[in-house]
Amino acid sequence: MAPIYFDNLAGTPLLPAVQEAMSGYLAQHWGNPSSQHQVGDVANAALEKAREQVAALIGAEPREIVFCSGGTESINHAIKGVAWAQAKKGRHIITSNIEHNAVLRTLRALKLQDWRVTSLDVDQHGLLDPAKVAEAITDQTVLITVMLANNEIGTLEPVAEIAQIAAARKIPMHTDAVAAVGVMPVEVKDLGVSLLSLAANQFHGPAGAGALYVKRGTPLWPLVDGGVQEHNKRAGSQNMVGIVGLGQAAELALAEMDSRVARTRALKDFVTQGLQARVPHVTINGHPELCLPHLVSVSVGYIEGESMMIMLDEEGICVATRSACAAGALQASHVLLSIGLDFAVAQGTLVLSFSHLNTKQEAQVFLDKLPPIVERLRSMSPLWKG
Amino acid sequence: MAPIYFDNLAGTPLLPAVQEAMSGYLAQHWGNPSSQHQVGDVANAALEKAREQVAALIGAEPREIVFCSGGTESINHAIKGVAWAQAKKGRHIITSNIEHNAVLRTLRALKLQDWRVTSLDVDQHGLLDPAKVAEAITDQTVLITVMLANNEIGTLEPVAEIAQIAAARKIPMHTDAVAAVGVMPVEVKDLGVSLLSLAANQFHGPAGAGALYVKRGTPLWPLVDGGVQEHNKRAGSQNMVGIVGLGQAAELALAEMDSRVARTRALKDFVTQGLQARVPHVTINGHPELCLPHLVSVSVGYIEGESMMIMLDEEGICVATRSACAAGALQASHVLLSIGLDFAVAQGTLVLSFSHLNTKQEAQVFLDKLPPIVERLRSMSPLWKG
Amino acid sequence: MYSELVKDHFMHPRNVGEIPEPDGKGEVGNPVCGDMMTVYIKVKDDAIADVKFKTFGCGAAIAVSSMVTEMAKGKPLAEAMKISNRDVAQALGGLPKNKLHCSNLGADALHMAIQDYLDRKAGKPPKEKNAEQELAGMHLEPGHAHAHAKGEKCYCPYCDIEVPSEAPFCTNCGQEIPPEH
Amino acid sequence: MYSELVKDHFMHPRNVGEIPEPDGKGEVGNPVCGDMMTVYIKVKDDAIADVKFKTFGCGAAIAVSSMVTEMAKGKPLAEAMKISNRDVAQALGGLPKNKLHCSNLGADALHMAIQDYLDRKAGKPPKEKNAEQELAGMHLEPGHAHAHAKGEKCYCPYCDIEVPSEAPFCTNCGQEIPPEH
Ligand SMILES: Cc1ncc(COP(=O)(O)O)c(C=O)c1O
Ligand SMILES: Cc1ncc(COP(=O)(O)O)c(C=O)c1O
Ligand code: FES
Ligand code: FES
Repeated sequence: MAPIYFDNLAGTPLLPAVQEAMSGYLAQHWGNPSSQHQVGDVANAALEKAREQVAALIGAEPREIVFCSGGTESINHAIKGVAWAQAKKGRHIITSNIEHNAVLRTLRALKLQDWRVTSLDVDQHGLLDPAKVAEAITDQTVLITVMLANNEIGTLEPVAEIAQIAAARKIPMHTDAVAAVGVMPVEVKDLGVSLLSLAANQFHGPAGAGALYVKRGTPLWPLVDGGVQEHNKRAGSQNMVGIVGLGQAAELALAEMDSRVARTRALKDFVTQGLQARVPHVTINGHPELCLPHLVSVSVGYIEGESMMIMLDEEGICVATRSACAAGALQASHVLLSIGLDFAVAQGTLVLSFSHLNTKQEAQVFLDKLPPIVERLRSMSPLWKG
Repeated sequence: MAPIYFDNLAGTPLLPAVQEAMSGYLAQHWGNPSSQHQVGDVANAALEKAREQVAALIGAEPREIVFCSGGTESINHAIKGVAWAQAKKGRHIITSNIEHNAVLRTLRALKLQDWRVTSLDVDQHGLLDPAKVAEAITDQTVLITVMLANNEIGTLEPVAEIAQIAAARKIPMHTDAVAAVGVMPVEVKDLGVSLLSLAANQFHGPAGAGALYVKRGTPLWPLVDGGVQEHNKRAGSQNMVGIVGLGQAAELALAEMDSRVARTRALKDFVTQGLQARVPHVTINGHPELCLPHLVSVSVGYIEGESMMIMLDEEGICVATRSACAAGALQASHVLLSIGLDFAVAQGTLVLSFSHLNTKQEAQVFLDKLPPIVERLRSMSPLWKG
Repeated sequence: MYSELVKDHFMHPRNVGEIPEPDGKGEVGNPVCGDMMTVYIKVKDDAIADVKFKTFGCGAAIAVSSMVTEMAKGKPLAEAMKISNRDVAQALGGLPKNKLHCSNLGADALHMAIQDYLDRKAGKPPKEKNAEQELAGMHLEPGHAHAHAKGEKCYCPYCDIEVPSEAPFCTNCGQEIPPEH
Repeated sequence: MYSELVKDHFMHPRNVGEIPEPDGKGEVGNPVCGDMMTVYIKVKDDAIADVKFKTFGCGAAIAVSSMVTEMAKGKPLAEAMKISNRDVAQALGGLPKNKLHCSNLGADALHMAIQDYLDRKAGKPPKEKNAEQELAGMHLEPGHAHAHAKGEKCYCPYCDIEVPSEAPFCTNCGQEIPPEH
């Protein structure tokens, strides 16, 4: 039996149309889009088509789309690229303390190279107050980076408001929108940011393909230097198969956005209510309204997340304890600690992320299978005095 | 009619087995290898299999292979990563002046951040003298990077000798082996380097998939910071479809190495002799013996390369004037100027790169079609006084 | 990720529970991950007559708890005292590299329970602090929780060079060492 | 990469050749790419009676040469003098962005040939240097060959901000500007 897959933040099943686009491409084409002969021309046409598809998804100009190897590279490029380009202007960066590791560790690397970073607190729902950002700005500030949607608790940050503050001070603003683009409507013009990161694997495209939106005029050095690809912004022969898949996935996500959001939001509500009704001592994390439509973060008191996850896996249900890229990590999530959870409660957290391919029936199976697992683990737990 | 493709340095046709591996993978799997559930396990198994396949191709340990988005990223990672990791030790790097743009521009970026770079001259065959490297070393030297095979003239550099000099001074040595790995036998143990870059698109794998070999104990910061993937060396969800293709292509290249080399070398000899016999005023560039088996660089006097290339393309023959990633560039190649060619002669250069899929018949067509094109262009050239 | 044997001990753990009036009790918390384990023993003729555990922790932690109690059961105290982390990991047929530290929990808790029994017998006052309290303040400085078992080698995840196990930064490349490497 | 019209002019260039004893001759070299072009004219009644070219250069350079000579043929000198680079590129239905500078070659060489004719008529000494010589030393400083046509805007390829066309570094981000951007 195919497993029930509720870990769409770690990667989404490729839609048949995306599979076909990719398989069809790789069966026929191998050319380098930079080559000036006919074999290159075909590749170049496919590249520019994908650029238009991705641009359309976020309301950008095709020229503002820089393809890269995924969300993490896109984020590294934005943050390091803007920092390096403006090193002479200043060495101060502002962020929130619930960012993804791709942001956190990029900033850590810059700190080791004498950049200063102000990381701002969020409230118990994970919301950052724009006024705090305004206060933190100094003459030295050269970048503000705040995520659009948190990938562990789903909270949507007030990026548009922060971008206005940034623009007023002429500071480039980047947003890690990896968890949001393709999952909910995102328009760069509405957000007003200079840079935005997205990844195909969040909306039924392949892993290892992503893009950085770069508004014209944004000071940015390459992260990957070399050839003249991607308007001199990102060197290296492009991952054409991945980019073709990204483009196709973007087109479908745009076309089906409303129905997908409706579907995942219904699953989210159903599961949230089910959990609260059936499992005692649970907390639903994140903002109740300003949140991703497809994510449920639930902390189950007195037990630990990984053991729940593995027992669910034995039942054929795939969920996550935190983002996959930190799955090897053992410490409690910095996001959950930041919103004020106890260490032990944080460790007992599951993250479910749905896609429009999931069904209510699958959600029902999950709601049936979880309670006995929780009971079993609680009976083993030294913290449980039930 | 399918075009005759002699531009395998820009990208190689995917072999049927590589296509099948990739299409087969993407039709069934989408999991994130970092996920700890069953869907992730399948991806992880595929990832580690590919790691073994790539390690085998260059005689490395699987743990020493770091997957990334291609040759350019691999090179950027090696150079910037080693430089950053040792910034406190020194800020001097040694290289040759015929490196690929991925090396040149990475070093240019470091120069803008106060690294010093010594770029060494090569002789008329493109060979770097190891003694010059030894002389250039200072207390501040933290990296030596010299390519294994030049991608414009095919010359093989004495990397093993240079690596010995580097090792004696405890300086990490990197080699850009992108043009060599999968095309001719390469063994990291024989070379003795600390870091080596390779890319799948050079040996019938997909573009956008590559690897960095990192010997244990090499000081190296990530280029792309974030999650704990690739042993903390390269963050971001892996391009699984590309990596599966890279692994399959590596396995085939290793298995068929001898016959492939024999085949491309025969084509190279045939074309070289044919050119010299049929076209007056041509120069074959690069070292006569120490060279890639599959590359011919020919400078055709008095005319310009792009116009030749386009006229050949009209006849269904794809060749390059220089590496694809610089195809938009207009200036004469720095490699050809470095080996002492005149500006105008350098501009009249074609690079042919064969694969074992090419035939002698195709080579014959090329040798028949080129002479009238050369004549036509010479008749238009103000330099031609014939 | 886990071997079949580990999974079996995790899915069907042996000796789960409490012993109401134990002869010895050991409570440990793992500073790397915040996991916790309590071991209870009954002693008869200087041997472990009965042993039970309760664990809040990952799959490996539960499997380790199950295995270490199985290994200790019936053993003379002196022998049980010699069961090492490595023995437990080996008996489980190995653990993933990033889960090796989980085996610390098991042996440590067992040894502490035996020591508790010996202390009580010798009339020493019982230990005050328990694992839960010990761990309470821990997350305040996650950057410093870089802990390894004694004798375990520690390599910088960035440059792969051996570093002192308590170093927050790699002595070679200067990179901050993440606690969970 | 090139449009059909460009390709047609490239594959079947009009007016290729030399005029043995021309009334005017213009030779230009393009400092960006090292391409060269010579234009020969015959003048009759202050109009271009015949025009021929020879070009060492890329596909665009050859197409531009063909087009500019076609445009000039038969035109009064004053009008031919007004043919601009932009006119040539437009007549070709556009050129790829990185090939826009190629259109400089055509108009410049034509204007130079007309000027040469006017100078000779006025009895001025002919120009000494030819394009080949002009270009000879050029590759010695490739870093400084960052040239744009007059009035053409130049954007930093890294940060996309307008920079003075002779800047070797971007005034905004400090990145070195590659000559071929
Ligand atoms: C010698 C050399 N280095 C680096 C590269 C860049 O590789 P990629 O385009 O895969 O990033 C190439 C590409 O052909 C190459 O030949
Ligand atoms: C918010 C956020 N940022 C960044 C990433 C990293 O993206 P990738 O793994 O594609 O590099 C993720 C991945 O899930 C994410 O959710
Ligand atoms: S005991 Fe902490 S992760 Fe296993
Ligand atoms: S004229 Fe120089 S590239 Fe066209």
